[in-house]
Amino acid sequence: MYADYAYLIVGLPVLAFLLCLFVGSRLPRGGGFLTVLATFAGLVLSLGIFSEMYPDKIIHQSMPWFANFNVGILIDPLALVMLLMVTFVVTLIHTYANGYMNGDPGSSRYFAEAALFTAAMLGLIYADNLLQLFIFWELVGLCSYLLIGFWYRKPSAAAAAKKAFLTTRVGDVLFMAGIILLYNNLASLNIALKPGEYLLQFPVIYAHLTQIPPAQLTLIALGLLGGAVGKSGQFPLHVWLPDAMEGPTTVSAMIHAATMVTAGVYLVARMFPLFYAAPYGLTAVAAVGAFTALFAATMGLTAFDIKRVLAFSTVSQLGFMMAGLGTGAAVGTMAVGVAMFHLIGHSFFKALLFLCSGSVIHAVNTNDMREMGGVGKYMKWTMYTMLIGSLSLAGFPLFTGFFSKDEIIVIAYEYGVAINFLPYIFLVLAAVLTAIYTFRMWFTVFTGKERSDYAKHESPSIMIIPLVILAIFAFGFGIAAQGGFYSYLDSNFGHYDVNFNELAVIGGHAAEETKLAGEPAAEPLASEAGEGAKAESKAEPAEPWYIQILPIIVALGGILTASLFYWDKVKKFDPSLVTGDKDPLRKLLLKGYYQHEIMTAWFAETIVYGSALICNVIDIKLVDGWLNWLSALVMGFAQHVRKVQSGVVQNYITALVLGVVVLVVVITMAKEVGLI
Amino acid sequence: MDFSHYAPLWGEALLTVLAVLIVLLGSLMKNSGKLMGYLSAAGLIAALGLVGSNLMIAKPTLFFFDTISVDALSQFFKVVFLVVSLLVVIASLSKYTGKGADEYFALLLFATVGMMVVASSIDLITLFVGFELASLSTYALAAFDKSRKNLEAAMKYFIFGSVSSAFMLFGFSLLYGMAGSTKLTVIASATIANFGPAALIALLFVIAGFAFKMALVPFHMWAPDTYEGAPPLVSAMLAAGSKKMGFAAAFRVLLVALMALRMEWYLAFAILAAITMTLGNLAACWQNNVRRILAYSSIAQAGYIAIGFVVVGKAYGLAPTTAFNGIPISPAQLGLAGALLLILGHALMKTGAFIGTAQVASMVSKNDANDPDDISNYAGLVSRAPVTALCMLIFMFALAGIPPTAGYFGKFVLFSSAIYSGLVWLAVLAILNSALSLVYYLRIISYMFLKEPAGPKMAEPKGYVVALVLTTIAVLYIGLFPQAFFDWAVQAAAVLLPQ
Amino acid sequence: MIPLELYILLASIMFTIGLYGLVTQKNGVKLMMCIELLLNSANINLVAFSAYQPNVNGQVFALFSIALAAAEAGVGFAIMIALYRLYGTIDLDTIKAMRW
Amino acid sequence: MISNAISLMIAIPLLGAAVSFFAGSKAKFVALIASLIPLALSLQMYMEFDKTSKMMQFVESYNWVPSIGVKYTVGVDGIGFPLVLLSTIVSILVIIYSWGETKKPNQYFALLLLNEVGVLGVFTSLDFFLFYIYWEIVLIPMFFLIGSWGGPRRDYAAIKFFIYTHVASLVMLLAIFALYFTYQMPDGSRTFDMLTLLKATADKNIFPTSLLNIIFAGLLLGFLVKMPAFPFHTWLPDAHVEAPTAGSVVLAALLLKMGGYGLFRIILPILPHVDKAFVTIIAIIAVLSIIYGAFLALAQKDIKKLVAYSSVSHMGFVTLGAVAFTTMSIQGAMFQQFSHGIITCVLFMSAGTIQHVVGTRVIADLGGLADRMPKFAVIMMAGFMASLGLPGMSGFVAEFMVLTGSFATLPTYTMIVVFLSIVTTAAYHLWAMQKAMFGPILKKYMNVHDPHAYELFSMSMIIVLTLIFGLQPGLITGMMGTAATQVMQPVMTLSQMGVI
Repeated sequence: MYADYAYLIVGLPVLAFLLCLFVGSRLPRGGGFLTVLATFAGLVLSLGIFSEMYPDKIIHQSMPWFANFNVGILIDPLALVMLLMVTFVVTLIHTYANGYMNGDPGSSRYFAEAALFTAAMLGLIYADNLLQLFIFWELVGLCSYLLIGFWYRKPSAAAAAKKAFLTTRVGDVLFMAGIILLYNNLASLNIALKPGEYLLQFPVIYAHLTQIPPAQLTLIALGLLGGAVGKSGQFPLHVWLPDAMEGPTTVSAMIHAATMVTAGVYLVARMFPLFYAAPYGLTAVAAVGAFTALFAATMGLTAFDIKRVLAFSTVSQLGFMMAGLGTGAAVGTMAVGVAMFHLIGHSFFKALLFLCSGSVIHAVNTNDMREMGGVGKYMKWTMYTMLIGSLSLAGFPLFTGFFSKDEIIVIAYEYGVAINFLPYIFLVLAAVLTAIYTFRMWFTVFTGKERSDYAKHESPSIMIIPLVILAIFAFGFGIAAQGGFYSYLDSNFGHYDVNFNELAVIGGHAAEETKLAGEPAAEPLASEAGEGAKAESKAEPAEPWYIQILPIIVALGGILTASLFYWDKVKKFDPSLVTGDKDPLRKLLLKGYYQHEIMTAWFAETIVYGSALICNVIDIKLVDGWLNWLSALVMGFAQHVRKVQSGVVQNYITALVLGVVVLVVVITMAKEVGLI
Repeated sequence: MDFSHYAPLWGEALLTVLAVLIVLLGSLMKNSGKLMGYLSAAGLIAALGLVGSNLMIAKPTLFFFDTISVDALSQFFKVVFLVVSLLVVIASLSKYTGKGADEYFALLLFATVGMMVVASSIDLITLFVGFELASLSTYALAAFDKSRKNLEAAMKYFIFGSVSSAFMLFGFSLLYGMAGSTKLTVIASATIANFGPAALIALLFVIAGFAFKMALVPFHMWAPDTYEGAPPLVSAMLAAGSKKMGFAAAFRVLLVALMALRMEWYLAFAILAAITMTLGNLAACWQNNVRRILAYSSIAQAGYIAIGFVVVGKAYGLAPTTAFNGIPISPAQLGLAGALLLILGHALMKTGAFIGTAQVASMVSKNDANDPDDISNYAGLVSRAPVTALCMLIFMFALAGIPPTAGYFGKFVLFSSAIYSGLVWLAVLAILNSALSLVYYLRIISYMFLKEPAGPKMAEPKGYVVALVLTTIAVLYIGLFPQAFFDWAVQAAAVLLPQ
Repeated sequence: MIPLELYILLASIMFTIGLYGLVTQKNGVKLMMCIELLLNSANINLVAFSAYQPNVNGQVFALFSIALAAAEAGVGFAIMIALYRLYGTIDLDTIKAMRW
Repeated sequence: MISNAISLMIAIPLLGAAVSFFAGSKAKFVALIASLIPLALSLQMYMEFDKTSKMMQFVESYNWVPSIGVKYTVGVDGIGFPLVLLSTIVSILVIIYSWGETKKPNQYFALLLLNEVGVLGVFTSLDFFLFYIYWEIVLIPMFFLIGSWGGPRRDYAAIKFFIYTHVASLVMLLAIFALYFTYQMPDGSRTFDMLTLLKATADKNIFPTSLLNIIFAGLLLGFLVKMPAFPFHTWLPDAHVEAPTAGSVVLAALLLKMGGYGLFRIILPILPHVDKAFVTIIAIIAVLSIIYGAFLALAQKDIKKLVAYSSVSHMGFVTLGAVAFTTMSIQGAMFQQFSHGIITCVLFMSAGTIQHVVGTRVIADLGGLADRMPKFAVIMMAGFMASLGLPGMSGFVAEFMVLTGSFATLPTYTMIVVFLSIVTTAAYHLWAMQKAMFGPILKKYMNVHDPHAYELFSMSMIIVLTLIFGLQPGLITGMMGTAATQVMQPVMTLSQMGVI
């Protein structure tokens, strides 16, 4: 019965949005509680639906929209785990925000936009067709734009908002191109659609992948990947994410860590069969992901703004997820489970970290870590919850991050065995750096002596409670959920008419065919629960022991290194050994590889705006110019013509006579040449 | 003795008698200007009634030893002339009231009679007499207010006019010499084409004579100066009336008597039309005197109308490929009909426009503007004299050929006939020209409506207003309900171009 | 009797002289005279032709045109006198206030 | 079922124009009523409109000038009716928006009504003669709106607008003549009946391709100039920059649509029978308009000029969709007409409001207005988002349909558009928003405030419309779809429809 109210999961936040927008300013705390309630209701509904559906049911409702498109709700395991995660995390963050945004004049606007965001995000998740997904995808982008620019009086905030919108827009263009391509390919198949079926619905897409020419599939896959890259801040479209930290910290936690940025990963997971079928589709995903993971991590090492550190780490972690999906080329659908697991886990501890940093910033009133330090003495709760988050992120054994991230490294190794070791190497290095920058941050903030005088008090409990809850999940989720999660996710594509063996052939995974053959994960209708688990257990022995323990070493080593640099108690080295702007390399890191200079200053402002100016000149001088030129010519000629009228009557007579003579001559000649 | 069979000509008779009467009365009773005005207005209305009573006359009826023919064509032109001079008279009621008004109205009536005679004469002698009657009276009218400008205008008009009528007469004499008769039909049947150069000379001399009245470049030189200098209402008469007389005569002589020389005058008019419309529009662009602008615009319009000759010359004898409402109409007929429609339309628009200028002049000259017709006096006219401004607006758009007006419909039919007979180049040229003409029409309009008023609100004299409103209504009516007029024009055309 | 060509020649010569005068002369009265030349050359034509024609239309036409020429002269001189009153001259090429 | 609904709808504003001209300061009430009735009529028509029939509906046909085969024939189908709806809606909103007009209000509102008459006439005429008359009449009110309520260079702009578009219409007229004199009814007579002539163009014996090409080019020019499409667009920015706000709104929202309407009603039925090179040419023109227009907008300093060029860019989608000639693309192009019609209103109204509240339109001089004009900021933001094609608003649906549909037949061009235009479009919108609205409020604007209620009202009304048609495009795409399929089949004459 919950399923019948699935639409409310989006409907209630929309309601909250409208209420906050129009009457919010008259409500206490800008009507924040409405947003919380709406989201919490969503959580309850999702749980109810989960209880109904688990283990092997899906919900699919659909109604026609316009032309040959529809709107619909599709809740399968993949969507459901996202729903649960988003509603849960966002509820907590909204609660936190009630404290954090308290007293801000625009708080009603904040909660309105936040509610709208929630609605859009949830709609994105359980859209049943690509167009609808795209629409919510864009709405999410809009909300991100609005919330980044929430403090619009700050020019930097306005600029960051614009940058975010435009950069993601670049990705969206590719996404849209992919959709157009996909639609036209499907349309050209003249599929006989059953009632209630529409071309862009995921089941329909899955079912007809085999009939689309592989080359087209690759193009489509690249298009969609482009969208994902833009939204999930993957290289080279990651530039907007660090700047996005201009928004309130809750926004960073909600949109730019836990939920929105994961939409890209979700999209790839959602379209996994397509990527799987497309030659080089998953390879591209793996490449982008692995590279971004390392690339972003290096930048995380040097940033001084605590939120930027977290932003870079988010980018890096999203890279992990992408890479995880990419390895699907080797391990089949199992990759989806692994990547999604890291996605969920990451959303817990990254949200936690952000909220903690927010709580710190709330007290210290600056983002700059160089002005913090020793905060731990005054903010115990914050310190320990953040410690849990950091350990989890660093992948400390038994913490969530350990299970999720390291599982990705493991399957990356399998990918290496099967295809190519580069992603594996990149990810391992990234993992080391992750541990380092995480604890660099933690030590710098909480240990040592105060480097500036700030309000020395703990944040209000309405902010602390969410931290604690999140901390629990950041620690326990891994242990609790791993096995069941994998099996549940593995069953996902079993609900649809999709044949991974054929897809593997199309996608050129024939090489791994032998390897995959034994894996139920790659078999059609691998729907029974536990199949995935079997796949797991089968996959495990594939790695030698050192691969198994390497992640642990990596995590511990990273933390140790960080402490040697930044923990005053055991300090051995001066941070300026690695940071600062003395030599090009360190400068390069500090400046984040000059990406801002290249993307904004050079490309946007010079190339694009310059060509616009050139167009303008052309338009004025040429396209419009010839008109003015012509009129000037005619008018000038007219000026001469009227001078013929001399005003002397004798001349008039002359003209008369000449007229007659000329006519006589002309006509006679015309007759001569036989013109008439 | 029974004159009843002269019934179709009572209109002319009435006006002649009335004119003489007015002169007599005028000499007897002093400052009876108003009375004269009303008398002549009444006379014109009556004449209009008489002419209208046998408008759709079936077959031509001939009078006076076959020198005068009353047929659809002649009636068409007579109606045009009568309407024009009626409007002028109405307008004049509020200008010519005092001493000398009797002469003014008498001359006006004589001119009208002259034109009517020309319209229906099918003999060179009567044609020449009518022509001169009209010319002489208008010479006098042009100088009527005896201001410096008047006299200069009259002088130029007179010299140029008499020279060109001399040309015409010489041409007539040659025609007579070649054909041995002055009857158009006889000349047509005579084989004058054999005389070669002489025939060509005769033709061009005749054309020169008519082209002077039609004001086709290069026989137009007098027109701008005269239209600018003469009393405004007289300019109206000249531009709208006597110009059309030129066309009436030209249609008769060329299409009946000189059809044998078709190719020659086809070429001649092709050249004249092209040059005329272009030069007229170009020269109008830079003028600051509104009446001069209108003068050049009416030269350009003459160029458009002359397309009618070209079409006829080109397409004469082509079988009709089109049945309009069941009646087959040949390209030539359509061209002539188009020319007639534009003549009708232009007569009205130009009368209106010149009456408008007359009114403005009369209003501003009270606060002695040095040149009452200068365009600066038209600034913000809409708030100074709303009715005048609105009517002028309609006339300007009509002259520019913006629908739904008489001007538009005339051009519509005429240009379409050009396409119909394959004269695409001419149609395109005409189209471009009417686009160019917008430059100065819009200039006047933007002065009247968009500029700040040049002075306080002004009282608008009754007579002018009545005339203007009547004209406006007519212009719009023809534009909105052209059906009857089209049929009428076609019937008139069929007189000269029977199937 | 005298051949027709000579009449036509005479007429043409008169006509040309008239035109020449019109184009070259300044004085209004002279211009009037030239116009008379033009008209009369035409009259000569008419009369001469009618002598060689069965009918007398030409002579009738000539009479009409003479009468009209007289009237024309009347109007013309009236204008000239008025001009002289206002301008103090009848050199027509000096009267060009209206042009362009 | 109202009889003669269309004639009534056209007659009432005409009457209203006459009345309000003499109504002095009361003119605005007259105008409101005189534009309310047509709106009511068109909504009534919407109710009665049969969205699935290929027939012309609400047809009225009377003899007018039988001698030359001119009839007074009006009627609407899926092509014309949405635009009729648009015209009535926009007209009344514009009148409400300019409620505070104090300079010669009687003329002002009379002209607005006259304009409504013109566009309604164009969208409903089914006789070339009638069509052309309305086509020309529309120029007049716009000329005066620009010329007497416009900015500093209004004379230049007004005259340029008038002559430029008039020349194009004259060329179109020549083409109409050619159609008229080439096709002959069975009884040997001629007709100006639009559908009959269009149907005849399919017959190679009557219209040899060589001739039809010329005719087609003439008609095409007439419409492309009106659209306006590159390279005939240069009259538009001048006209817009100088025009008063209401003038700009009407110009962009209604007058440009006449060009698009011409494409669907007249060009597309002929397109299959002319030289295939035309498809390429038009496609190139469309793509250039879209991209070039977007880049130009990016370069503008004046926010109104920016919006003007954005219209060029958006109307390019109409051309593209039309020439792509697939059901979906045509449907999308029609919807783009409608959607751009409403969206552009709010853009120009925003520009106008900024102009009269702040006193300048130069983007560089603005800043932080959101601080003082929160309501207005929200509306303007919504408008700009709609214009840059944000999903959930009508603009996106239209552009998505155009692009998806066009890809089937013109893949390369479509992809060029997708890659070059979308981001650029977003860029100039956001840039303008950011510079004008966000950032710290400038000292000199400390005392500006939200505009009058009536301005906000009409703007928010439009936003609501964009949302409605963005979330439920089916309201109107249905009839468009029918029309689109109809456009791709041979034309049906009225007699075949059995309506006369």
